[in-house]
Amino acid sequence: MLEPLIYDLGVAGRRGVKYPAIDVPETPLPDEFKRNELNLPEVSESDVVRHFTRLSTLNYSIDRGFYPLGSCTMKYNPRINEMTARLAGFTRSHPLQPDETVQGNLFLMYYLQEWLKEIGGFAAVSLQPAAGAHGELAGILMIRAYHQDRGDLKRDRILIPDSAHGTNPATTTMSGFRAVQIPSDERGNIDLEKLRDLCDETTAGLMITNPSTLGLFEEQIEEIVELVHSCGGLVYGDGANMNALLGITRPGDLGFDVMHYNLHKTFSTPHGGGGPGSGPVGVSERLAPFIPGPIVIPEWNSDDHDTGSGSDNDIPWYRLAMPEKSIGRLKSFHGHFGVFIRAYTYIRQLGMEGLRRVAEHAVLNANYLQARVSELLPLPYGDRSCMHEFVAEGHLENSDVRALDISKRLIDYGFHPPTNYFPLIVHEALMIEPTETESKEALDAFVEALARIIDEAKQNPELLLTAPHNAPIRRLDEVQAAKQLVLCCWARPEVE
Amino acid sequence: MLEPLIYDLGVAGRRGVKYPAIDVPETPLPDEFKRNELNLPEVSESDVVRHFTRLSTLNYSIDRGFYPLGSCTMKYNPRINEMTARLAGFTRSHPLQPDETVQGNLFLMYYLQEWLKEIGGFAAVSLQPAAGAHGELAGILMIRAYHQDRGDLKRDRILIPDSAHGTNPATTTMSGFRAVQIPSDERGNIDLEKLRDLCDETTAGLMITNPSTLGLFEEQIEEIVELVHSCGGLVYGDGANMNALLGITRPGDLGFDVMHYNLHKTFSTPHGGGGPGSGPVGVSERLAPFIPGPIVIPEWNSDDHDTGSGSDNDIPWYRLAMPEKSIGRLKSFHGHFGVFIRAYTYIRQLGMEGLRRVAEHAVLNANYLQARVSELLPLPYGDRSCMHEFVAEGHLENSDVRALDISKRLIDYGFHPPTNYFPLIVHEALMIEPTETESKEALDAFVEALARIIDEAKQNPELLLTAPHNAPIRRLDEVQAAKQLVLCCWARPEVE
Amino acid sequence: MVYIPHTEAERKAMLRTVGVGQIGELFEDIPEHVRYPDLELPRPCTEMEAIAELSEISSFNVNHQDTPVFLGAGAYRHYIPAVVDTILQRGEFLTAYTPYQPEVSQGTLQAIYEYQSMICALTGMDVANASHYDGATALAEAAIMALQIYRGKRTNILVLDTVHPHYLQTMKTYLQDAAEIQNASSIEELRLKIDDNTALVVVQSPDYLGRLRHIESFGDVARGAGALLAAVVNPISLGMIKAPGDSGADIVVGEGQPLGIPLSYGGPYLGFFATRNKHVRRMSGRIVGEAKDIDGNPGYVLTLSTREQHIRRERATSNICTNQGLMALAATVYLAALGKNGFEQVSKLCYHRAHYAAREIGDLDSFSIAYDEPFFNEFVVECPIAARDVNEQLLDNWGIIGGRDLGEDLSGMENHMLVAVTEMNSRDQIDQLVSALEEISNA
Amino acid sequence: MVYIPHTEAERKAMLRTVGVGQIGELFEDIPEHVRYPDLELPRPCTEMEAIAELSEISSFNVNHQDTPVFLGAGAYRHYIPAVVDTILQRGEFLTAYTPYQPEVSQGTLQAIYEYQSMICALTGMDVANASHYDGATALAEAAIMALQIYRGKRTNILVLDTVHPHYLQTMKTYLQDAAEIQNASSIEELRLKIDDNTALVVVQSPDYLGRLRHIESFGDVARGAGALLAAVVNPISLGMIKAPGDSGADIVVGEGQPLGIPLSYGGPYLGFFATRNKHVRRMSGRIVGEAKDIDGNPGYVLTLSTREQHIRRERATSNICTNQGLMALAATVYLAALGKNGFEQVSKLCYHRAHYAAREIGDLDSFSIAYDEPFFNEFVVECPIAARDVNEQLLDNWGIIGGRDLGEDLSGMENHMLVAVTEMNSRDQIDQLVSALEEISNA
Ligand SMILES: Cc1ncc(COP(=O)(O)O)c(C=O)c1O
Ligand SMILES: Cc1ncc(COP(=O)(O)O)c(C=O)c1O
Repeated sequence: MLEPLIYDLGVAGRRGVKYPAIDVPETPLPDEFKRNELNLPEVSESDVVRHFTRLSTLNYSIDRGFYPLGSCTMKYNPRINEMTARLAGFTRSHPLQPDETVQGNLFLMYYLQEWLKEIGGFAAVSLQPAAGAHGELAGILMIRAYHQDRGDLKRDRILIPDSAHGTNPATTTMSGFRAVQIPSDERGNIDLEKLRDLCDETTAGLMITNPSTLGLFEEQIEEIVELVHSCGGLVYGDGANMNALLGITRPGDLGFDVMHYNLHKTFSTPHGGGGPGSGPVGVSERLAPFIPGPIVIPEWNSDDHDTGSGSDNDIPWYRLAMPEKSIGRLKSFHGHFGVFIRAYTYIRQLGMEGLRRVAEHAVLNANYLQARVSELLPLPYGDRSCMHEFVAEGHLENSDVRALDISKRLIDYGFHPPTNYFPLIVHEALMIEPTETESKEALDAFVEALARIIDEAKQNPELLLTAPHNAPIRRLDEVQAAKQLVLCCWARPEVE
Repeated sequence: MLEPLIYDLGVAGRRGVKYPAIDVPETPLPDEFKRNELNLPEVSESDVVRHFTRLSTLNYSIDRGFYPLGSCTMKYNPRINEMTARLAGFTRSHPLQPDETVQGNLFLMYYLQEWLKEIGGFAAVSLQPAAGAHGELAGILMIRAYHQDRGDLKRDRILIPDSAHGTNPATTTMSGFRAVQIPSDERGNIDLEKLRDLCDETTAGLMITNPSTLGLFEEQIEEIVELVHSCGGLVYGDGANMNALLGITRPGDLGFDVMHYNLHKTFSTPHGGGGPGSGPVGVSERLAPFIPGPIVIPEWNSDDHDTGSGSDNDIPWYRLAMPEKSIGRLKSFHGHFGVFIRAYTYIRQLGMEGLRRVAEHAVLNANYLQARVSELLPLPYGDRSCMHEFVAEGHLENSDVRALDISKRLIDYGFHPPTNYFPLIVHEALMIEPTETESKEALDAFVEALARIIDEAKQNPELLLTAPHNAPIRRLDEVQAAKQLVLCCWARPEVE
Repeated sequence: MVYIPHTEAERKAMLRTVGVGQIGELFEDIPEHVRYPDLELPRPCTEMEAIAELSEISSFNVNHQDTPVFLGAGAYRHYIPAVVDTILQRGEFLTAYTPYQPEVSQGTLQAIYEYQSMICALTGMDVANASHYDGATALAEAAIMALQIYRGKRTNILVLDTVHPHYLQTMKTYLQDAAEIQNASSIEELRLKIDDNTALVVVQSPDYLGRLRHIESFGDVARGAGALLAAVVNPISLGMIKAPGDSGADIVVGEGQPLGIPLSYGGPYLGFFATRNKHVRRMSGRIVGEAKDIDGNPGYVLTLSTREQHIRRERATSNICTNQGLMALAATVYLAALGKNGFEQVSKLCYHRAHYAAREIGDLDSFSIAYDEPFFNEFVVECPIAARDVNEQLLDNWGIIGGRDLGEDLSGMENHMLVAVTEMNSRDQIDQLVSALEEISNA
Repeated sequence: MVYIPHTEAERKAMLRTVGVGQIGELFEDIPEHVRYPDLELPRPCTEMEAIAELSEISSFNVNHQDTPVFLGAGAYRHYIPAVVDTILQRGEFLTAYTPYQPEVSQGTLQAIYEYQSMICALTGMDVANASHYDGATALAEAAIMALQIYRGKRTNILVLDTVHPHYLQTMKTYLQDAAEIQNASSIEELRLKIDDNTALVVVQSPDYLGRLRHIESFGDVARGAGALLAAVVNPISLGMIKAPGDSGADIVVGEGQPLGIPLSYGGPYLGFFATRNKHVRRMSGRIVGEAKDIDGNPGYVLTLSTREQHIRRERATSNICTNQGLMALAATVYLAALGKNGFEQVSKLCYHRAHYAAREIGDLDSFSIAYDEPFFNEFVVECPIAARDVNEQLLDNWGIIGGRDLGEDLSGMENHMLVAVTEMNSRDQIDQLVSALEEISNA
């Protein structure tokens, strides 16, 4: 065992952090509500620090090294973000405080809305969604509300390219639509002919990721948008890959009607081992009335509010408001404010010029890596220049070695593996996204490791098939784990 | 190489944290002052985070596990201390600000002085010294000043037991005295007869560590103090071992004239891989006029100061002052204020009752460990109950294995070794101090590892002689390092 | 400050390898007329300028370090021990992605496994997932799960009307017309409305008005009609209140924010979700399970991923992907640090101090406690004037942030205020509030 | 809050093993009449109460987040990038002891080795130690080193009188009558006073009055008399000012606080110390050197420990043991994070903004700049009234913390104020100061 479970540490009766004694007359709790047992750890504060410190060292992280996990934009997470997000004035504010006591929060949210509008070329932004998939839900529900609002009730299909991320079809179903798959052509683009065939009066919209999950910019993006619009559908953009486009082009200018941002990818907020994220949605004029709320709006002619920003007429007063035909609330309160602070801090420092440099260098790094990896592995679309990422095929002629084996062996060389087996349309996909914060020497070291691994695959495939050898634990059996479910420190559910 | 040197990372021209551009008219620097070259790293912020994150994982620390380094009181360092020490009101204050703008700092320092007086039984406390050894210097200089002030100029010797820490004789010399060694008797006490012989009119004082570095309380402490006092000498207490006595007895009550505290041992502030410490000195009435300054004093009848604490007559006003016959300044400004905050936070939470429990459990843990280790290794004073630590002899009959080998092998079992080869009077000393924050199971695990190691020493001594095997690096050659000095990333001084 | 390490020389070398002359050539797939837009954004600044600006913005908020706060209504001010953020700030946890590669993610995976276990312990359920976005979305996912369990055979959801309004609104947004959502204001009304088209009954305890609900009875009614019961709970209450799993709940969800997560104006928080073994394959969200490596050593992996969107796509149980990983870690460290004893004590402090406050306020002439029912740490005060006006006076004259003005949520409740008390409200603060209210009523 | 894990049952079991009935029996060596004193200390409290109290105490200070501060005189307000404390808070660095066991301390050891290298780079010297308590004690240790190098044959120390007064006082405390300390107010006076009993000449540049001194000339005089030269420097100045090692200094010391260490009311700070190869064995303090392990792999160890107290005891070069390890790490991370470019820029910002401030203030009618000599980022302003009164008005009426009132240090200088400018003083702040001074002079 690498580290005992917290439940296996400590002893009965040991106390951790202590709290004051009850200093008011006590009130008996009616018996029927009384708890009989509380199975929580009984450990000291030192036990806690040691346990989680030791656990932490079993993780790979951006702070340790290169993390080219495609589609996840694992860029460096600036530490200044952690500082600003912890400013007491922010962390201590309660979400239901009166607006006049949280003008700082509202100011920040308002500007973040404005900046995201500007960056994506949208008419309105709502910061509410909690993550990318939540933004998708918001977006598809808005498309639904839009058609319903127009009395256009036949539209029950959302078109989705076969390279799409799983959240896209899942969102479609969740929103009450049918997902219809569009094949990709040999250049990795949406097959335009197929799309034309699928566009009709039952088409609610298209969900497109551009650059696609293949790391490619749709070469006929304008035709695609035009096709969808002309059959009465709307275009949803999955903004997970926005890192490639910052300051380079704006989805709104390309005709997208709605797109979610991933603040936890593009805008440098940390992933925290799985979250929290934040998935604001930007929309075109026609969807603006439908965005989820509350959003922040400024008011100029307030009179009697006393606020830190003064009651000067030039200085607006910010308040929360529910847009006119909003699809409603997507969660309690007002979105992941703590993540907004980090994104604000980031955008504030970079400005337009910095954002553009981000996209340029993300794309430069990916193309450099693509050029070098092309000498080692098959690249299904290697003839095109990629955007911020690219996909290689992790297999070799006459070899049992698969993408997963290459990935596990990369661990032994001190790298986090690329994304495996996604997108589904590439055989043995290895999806590689270096991000702009990686240096040339980091990329070179990765290529060198990959070259050695491919050599090993030829000389000694067993080394890959049984990798990793140099990790806290050997290869884990996920299939057996799903059969023999053990999901809790003590409960032992029946075997399937 | 475990991790490249920071100078071997990055490339020429790479930039880290950026600063604003010059926004004022520039002024040329006269040529004669101009620098021609600045050899600093050129790395990105991400390079920095990764480098130091990876380096950190090569360290053992209290946060990882048991650290029974004798004489160092490696207790758990509460995280609340790190939070209070970082409160902006404290960290932002400049040491030369007017007193009326730093009443919070002065309040905290005043109470820490008062509490340390109370805990040690002293008439006055100065917080100035930066560490234990600095406190010793302060103490011995006060003894010197005291005698000189009385015109008693013959006293040029300080008596020091042979078990003393190296700082004691070193301090003595630094202070212009001669160090005279007193032998210990077979029970680990100061040899009273020898002491009697050495006490005369040239004796400036005695430096004593009680409990001694053997972990033993001096059985004739009152006679010892009486002997020294009656020949006109003063008694200096090395307070490194104060953890054993908190709330149990007060050195001042035992007649000590001066003692330094180690806030970075007894009072839970972290050691930071070598510092900072803080070594306040407490003194008896007769030394009070000599303490190093500035110290904080309260004043009740201030009239026109406007301060956070109000101008109420009940609330004192705090200011810095230099005691009457002070030995003077030991450093710039007012001591290690950041460490004071941590110690204040700790004492404030524990109170008398908590401090006493600390000493009780530190001593209980040490005795428990001593009892269990006594079955494994020779204990020179195993017939006595120890205080907060004890010393074992790290050797085995008919074996080449030495204390150092046992220590290095303990590393393989996940423990930090005890202190080696100190005190000097114990053959192959292994000085073991568990501290009160360790649990019984931690102590048991340590004993179990030690038992296995001693078994290995018999079966397979090579395993110990070449240990560690399970550390970031194998055993390092310190002798060769001192011969072939390489002290800087690029300079290569001549070989000796 | 841009976090890009490239020097001019490196850029050139890389472009050469790529085979283009300038970076711009890499963007030629993008229609030229929309390339390089001019963005109206503030001019770039350095880190030291950014921190100064953000500090200033944060100072526009009324800072309530010393301000007594009696506002709850779904988010609570609790003490967060220093160890919690110490662990959260470790880069190994903070800057890792979702643990897709278990061999280099055992830290995150084991922590989530421990989190799941603690949620099971608190709720008295068999299995818990790795988190949802917040309490409201966890409830929405519970509704979807119930509908899926009945595969379209039952399409009604019956919600007790004192469920948090945001939760109800969120559920409506999620479900659209996939289900009919009906309200019931009492167990009697529930009995009348429930039928064999009811998939799920939703009850909250303590409810939005702070009252403890008798989950068992609701469970009986639900079970009687063949429906499931989802209970929404405040985790802090579970330090002393009976586990909903022991009262017959089939699904337990709630807002995990009180477990060591700062208020931060509403997020990021933590939705917890637990259910019975038999429903595990219908539960959405990530789940960590025990596994063995090829040497037989135990470890942890993400499991049952065939339920999830990246495998099952349009037939997935939910679209959730990124969840609240770090917040779940915060809750895990919080619960471990407090332990059984500390957690019980926090629960008791909230309970007893709230009851003290209620008694004292109830004793005032013009204020009364609206419901004479058992509660945990929140209760409704009926005020002589509008709650909004009470709050304004409390803030302006006493520097106190009062309770939730229920007029904002429920029509006709303009004179009602929902007061929350936690361990952060000292007896002194409570006494201050009482004096302030007394003065307000006398004015 | 007491950090003791023992339960009653464990305590009993342990006492049984020890063979005593109660813990008290373990203290029987202590004279009974002084056992268990009653200590007058505050009653114990919990973490949440302690943090509240400490926050309150900190709020008694005038907080100058936005307050312009022009106070320097040995401690400076510089921007500390967020990465610095991120690294310092890692438990592996924070909670380790001095790296006595190199095999489990390579993190600390390599970081110190890098620190030593950076100090060598900045100062232009060959070797640096692992730190002293602060700049003042580093200078005192330099004096002791010089005396030891001359083994009693030279016992005078000549100090230029614009060395920081605290440094001079500290040196006096350390040396007592081991040496005669003489002052010189100029190079001419130095030439007159130096003789073959002079072991060391001490010069500070920028000096206490902010002026850049011509270290080379002082070095020539010292060398001419066979004495050593110690230079005290502000490390930030070394981003643009010639390295003292290139100007003939034999020892370079200084206060490392400006390198990423918060003001914290005076400590803990960082004394840096560098010298020439030939003196390395006389240098006090810990030193890290390269080593090889038994497999020949490179690593780092504490070296030359035979100089130190734990080996050489009464014949040690110094009694120093615990030093400023974590502060040295702060400086290392700071210098790495800024790098060559950033560090140069900070240095330039300080220099140019200070000169701008001096020009603007010098242009005021009733204020003047006291010395027409090159300076770095600090300069002396002659005021029309007492500096103390100027400061009081600046604070009360403009919320500005003014410069050091030199009357506190030097008699006859009551009307002089030492003004420090760093990158934290924006041009706006400087303009504010200038306007404030103008108004004061008009009043
Ligand atoms: C292309 C794409 N779309 C959508 C998502 C979902 O985003 P989130 O995980 O923030 O819900 C992801 C995240 O992995 C993604 O890569
Ligand atoms: C017994 C004893 N005395 C003195 C000291 C010196 O204390 P410091 O390291 O704080 O200078 C130590 C520290 O190791 C010690 O153990």
